[in-house]
Amino acid sequence: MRLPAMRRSASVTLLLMLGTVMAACGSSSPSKTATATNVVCTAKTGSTLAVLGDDKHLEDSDNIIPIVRTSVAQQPLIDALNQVSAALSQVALVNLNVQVSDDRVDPTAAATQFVSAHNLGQGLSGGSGSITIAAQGFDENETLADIAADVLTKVGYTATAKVVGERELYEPALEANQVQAVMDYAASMTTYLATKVNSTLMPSTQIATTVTVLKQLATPRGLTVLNAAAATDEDAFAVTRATATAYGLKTLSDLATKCPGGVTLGGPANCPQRPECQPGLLGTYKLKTTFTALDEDGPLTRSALNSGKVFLGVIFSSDPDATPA
Amino acid sequence: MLGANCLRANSWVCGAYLSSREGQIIHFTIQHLELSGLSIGLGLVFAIPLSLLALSRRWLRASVLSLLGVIYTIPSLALFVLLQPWLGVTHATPVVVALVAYSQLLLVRNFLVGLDEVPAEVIDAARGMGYGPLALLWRVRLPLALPAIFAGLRVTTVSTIALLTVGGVINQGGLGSLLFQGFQDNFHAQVLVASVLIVVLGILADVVVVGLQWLATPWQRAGQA
Amino acid sequence: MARHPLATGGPGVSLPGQTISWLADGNNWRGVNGILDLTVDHLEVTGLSMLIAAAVALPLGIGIGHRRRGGRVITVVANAGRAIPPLALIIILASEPSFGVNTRTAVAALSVFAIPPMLINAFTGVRNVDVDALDAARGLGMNGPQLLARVEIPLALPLLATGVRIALLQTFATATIASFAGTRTLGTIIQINQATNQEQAVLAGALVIAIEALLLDVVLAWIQGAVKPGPRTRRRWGEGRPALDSVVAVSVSEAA
Amino acid sequence: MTDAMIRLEQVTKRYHDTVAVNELDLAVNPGELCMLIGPSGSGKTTTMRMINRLIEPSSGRIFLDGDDVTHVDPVQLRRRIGYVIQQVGLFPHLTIGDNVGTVPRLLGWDRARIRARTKELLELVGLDPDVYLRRYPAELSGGQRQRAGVARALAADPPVLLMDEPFGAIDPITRERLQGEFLRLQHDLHKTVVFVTHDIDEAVRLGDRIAVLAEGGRLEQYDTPAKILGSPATGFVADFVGADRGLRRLTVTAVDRADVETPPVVHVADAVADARQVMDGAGAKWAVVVDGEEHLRGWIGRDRADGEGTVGDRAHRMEAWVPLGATLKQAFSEMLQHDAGWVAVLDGERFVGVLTPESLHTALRRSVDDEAGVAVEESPLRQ
Repeated sequence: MRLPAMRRSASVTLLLMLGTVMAACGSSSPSKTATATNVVCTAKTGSTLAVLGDDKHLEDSDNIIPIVRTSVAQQPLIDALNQVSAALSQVALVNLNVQVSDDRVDPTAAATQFVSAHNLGQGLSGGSGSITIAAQGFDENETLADIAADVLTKVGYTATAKVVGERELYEPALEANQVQAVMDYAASMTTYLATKVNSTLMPSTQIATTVTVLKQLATPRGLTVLNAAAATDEDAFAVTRATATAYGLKTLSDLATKCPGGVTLGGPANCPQRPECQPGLLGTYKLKTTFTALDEDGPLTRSALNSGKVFLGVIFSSDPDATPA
Repeated sequence: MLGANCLRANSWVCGAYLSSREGQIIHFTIQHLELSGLSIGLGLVFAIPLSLLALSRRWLRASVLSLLGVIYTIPSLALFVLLQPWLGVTHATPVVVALVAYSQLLLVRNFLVGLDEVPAEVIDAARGMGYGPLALLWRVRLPLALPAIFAGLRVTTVSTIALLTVGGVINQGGLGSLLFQGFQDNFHAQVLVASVLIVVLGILADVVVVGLQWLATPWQRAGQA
Repeated sequence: MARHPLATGGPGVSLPGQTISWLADGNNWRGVNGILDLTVDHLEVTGLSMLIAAAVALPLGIGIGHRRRGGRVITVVANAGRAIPPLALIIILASEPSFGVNTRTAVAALSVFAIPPMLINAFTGVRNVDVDALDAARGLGMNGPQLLARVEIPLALPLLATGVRIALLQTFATATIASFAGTRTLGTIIQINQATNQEQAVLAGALVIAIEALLLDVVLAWIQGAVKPGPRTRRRWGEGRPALDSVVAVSVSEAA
Repeated sequence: MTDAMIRLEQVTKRYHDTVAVNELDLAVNPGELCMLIGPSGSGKTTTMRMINRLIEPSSGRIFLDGDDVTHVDPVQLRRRIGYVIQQVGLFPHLTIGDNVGTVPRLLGWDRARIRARTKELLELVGLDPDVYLRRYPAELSGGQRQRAGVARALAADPPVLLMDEPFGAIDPITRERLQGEFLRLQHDLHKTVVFVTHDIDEAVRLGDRIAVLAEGGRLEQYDTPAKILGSPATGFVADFVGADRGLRRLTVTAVDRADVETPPVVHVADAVADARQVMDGAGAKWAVVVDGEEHLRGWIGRDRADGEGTVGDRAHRMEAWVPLGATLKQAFSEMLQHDAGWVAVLDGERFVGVLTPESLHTALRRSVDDEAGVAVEESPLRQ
């Protein structure tokens, strides 16, 4: 039963929306396939991840290292944070991550348990004044900041941990005295400070060298670098287990040889600017990558990897889910 | 007991989450109430002079409403971000200022609609009996405009509480921050609890405003009785 | 203009200056994360969600309005529509593995929130049709469907158009937020650059979003004017803008 | 006439090119109910609203109780003048009690005095305070709301009352009752009232004097209802008062002793034969039957007066009667209602005389001729 009038007048409303969509689809959105000069690797979907070995040591020593403003670097603070570094073995760090990320333990609870387990802050006192410890927006760093806060509180400071965000946010805050300390990552901070002052200094695979270089860069900026911990948390590059078996990938070098045409890479937005991220893959491994900005080993990266939207994903080496390929 | 099984399984409904993160939940809920309460309060404080200004001139009324309409069109995230450089990143001022700006269209327009709907004969009778202009506004026109004003307040209250959530993506959104953090940590229970709390706050606030209206307008009650 | 405490921008050049230069920079418009490309994605997501929502909301609203009953349901939908924050549903769906982080999930969430404004205004539009006009039409011998097509819908068209307009603007805004849950929209400019504190890019993105929303509003206002039956009245700026949130119109009547 | 309660001197109201009221002179004496009547656009409402300065006069002067109020503070002025309008305008958000107490509260009376005055007024207008004091306007009927409106206007006991078609929106039956009650109220309170209406019957019934205004506020005639109806000063008034103004005359002319005829009167205890003799002597077909104290007991027709017996047991009951002072209109309606050839006129219980159609007609003409001083031949009734 035709409704002439209805079709005529109501069609204007539907046309309105159709028009919006037609205009949108009509234009050609650039296809997102990789360049096809030679063998093209396509990601296989899967829910478990496999970390490709850093055989050419692209990732330098990203050991956890407390960095504080020199203005607050009194002895009680230094001793307390150095105690924390001393207690942070790789196993201890991974265990912390398992508790917080998998068992969903509250970071503050996990921190207090860690501090008492290693009776940190024992025999130390004399701290005074308030200290804000900056934390990056992911579980591990929040937990480390909580641990530092606990210990400093034991030593007498009024210490609080505060989530600030990426290094581009908390490093200037550190210099501007909006925050006073951070549990940082040696190699990454070294590279960040080097690029910030256009210095040619570079972190190395040996933590000792990296620390000396870091001190050289940090001291002039009013920052004091304390002892590095044994635990490290570098960027790690992972593919789905299915992709790893499909292409027989064990290390990043395998990937470079198996997929000369290059692969899609997903990770934190600052990866293209960080030498140990996208540039490093090209420089050290000659691996071409087309980058999609996602997040810091978060839901966006994980789902992109699992759904095959990206071939290679940047995750944390200390991430409990990341088992070697 | 650390890490009960439903937490490890990351299931959506998980009582253990409530007990393990009680402090955090309470903290963000209070922050949500504070920020939205402040925004609504300030919204009212700004709406009254703005409405009186709009009342004073015919053309003013049209331009005030269309200006507020333009602000209302700007997507919330864009306005939050646009205000940050001027109002600071590390605290919630930009979000509150934006929410206050959004609330003005509904509050001012309902204020004016309310005043328009006051019956002409009531005003004529009042003036005829010796009400001066101020007394007329305060004791006759405002009370009779209350129903429409409350209607606007109800909508503003509920939508402000919901809109604050968007602040979560820039870490200034009360329960919105808990929600977004939950997403980033892929923590299902936290995401669900934060969402449900926001909706519950919205509904409770709506009930409170309806209660206030019930108290403030006895004649409406009587009319319906 | 107070310097941004955490800004890492170059010395001397003020933030607005940087923002303008970012906008003036051609290759921020082209390329995968360029403004043009993201605008297309943004409109695609918005348009699709609107289509789905309209297919549900308009017939339902008109139907209920025609039968004059079901006002209670509409009020509940209106209140729910306001109380539930769209970001919550987007994140819940994105976190649920069965949906996952993709455009399909975002469109599902966005269309859910596009329904209330259209449903409410369609219902109100049809229900508020002048009863005398209806009696007259019945008197002339029109049956149900003819009544609907020849009288109720044409007369309800202005409010219907308002509903579509509000829903479209609301969906456009919500789509911006969806970028933080992995959907490529204009919000992606903010999401990416905020993480790396590229403040001028974030501001530029916000500016583009705001301006596009306002442009969309102007276009919609014009279309809505065209749809309105009856004499063309010259409308001053803003005068023709009906209550942007005419859900209030329903709530005013609800409350009163 | 300096002792007028309200006096308008050359009062004019101009709206840029149109003249609503044109140099109007009007004086209302204390306690007088002055009706303002005229077609729409005659400026009657504008005139009234200039008295309490809701509309500012363009020129001319207004005196209230002798003071020139043309330029005093209008807000204070209005608190000395009661104000009632057609849609009442009760404050929906206040109880009836608070509504009535509005002006006293504005004048700063203390609470107890306001409460007492409010109760008194509600009773005065026939609204039981115990029931209506705490009610809201929405819970009252149209008539009740209008009573509350009048009570509110009288609250501060103002000397002057302005009423703008107060009963215009009320159904005829209730209006009739409200008009009656208002007349009774006015009888007790003797307020000076300016009452605007477009209903000539209402003007005639209520007004002590009627001001007929024509287009542009020109005062056509300002006189008693009887005069207005009996001898309209101009064609305009005649047309306005309406063709059946003669009929309306009836409503304003009271039955007077001089109008009645004296029919044969027999006593209830008389014998029928005597009654027969009296009627035949007077050549009348009927006679009125009274008792000892001259109280009317009925009437007896000549055809029923044959045979023996007392007049009492032959008399018919007398339905059609009116009290002295009633209007000719009531006499006529009694006559028509009982289809009686004549109507008895009683003074309290005592029988005075009867009115026949003939005597009613002469009574009507008499009232016109006396007032207008016009010779019988040219009296308008002839046309």
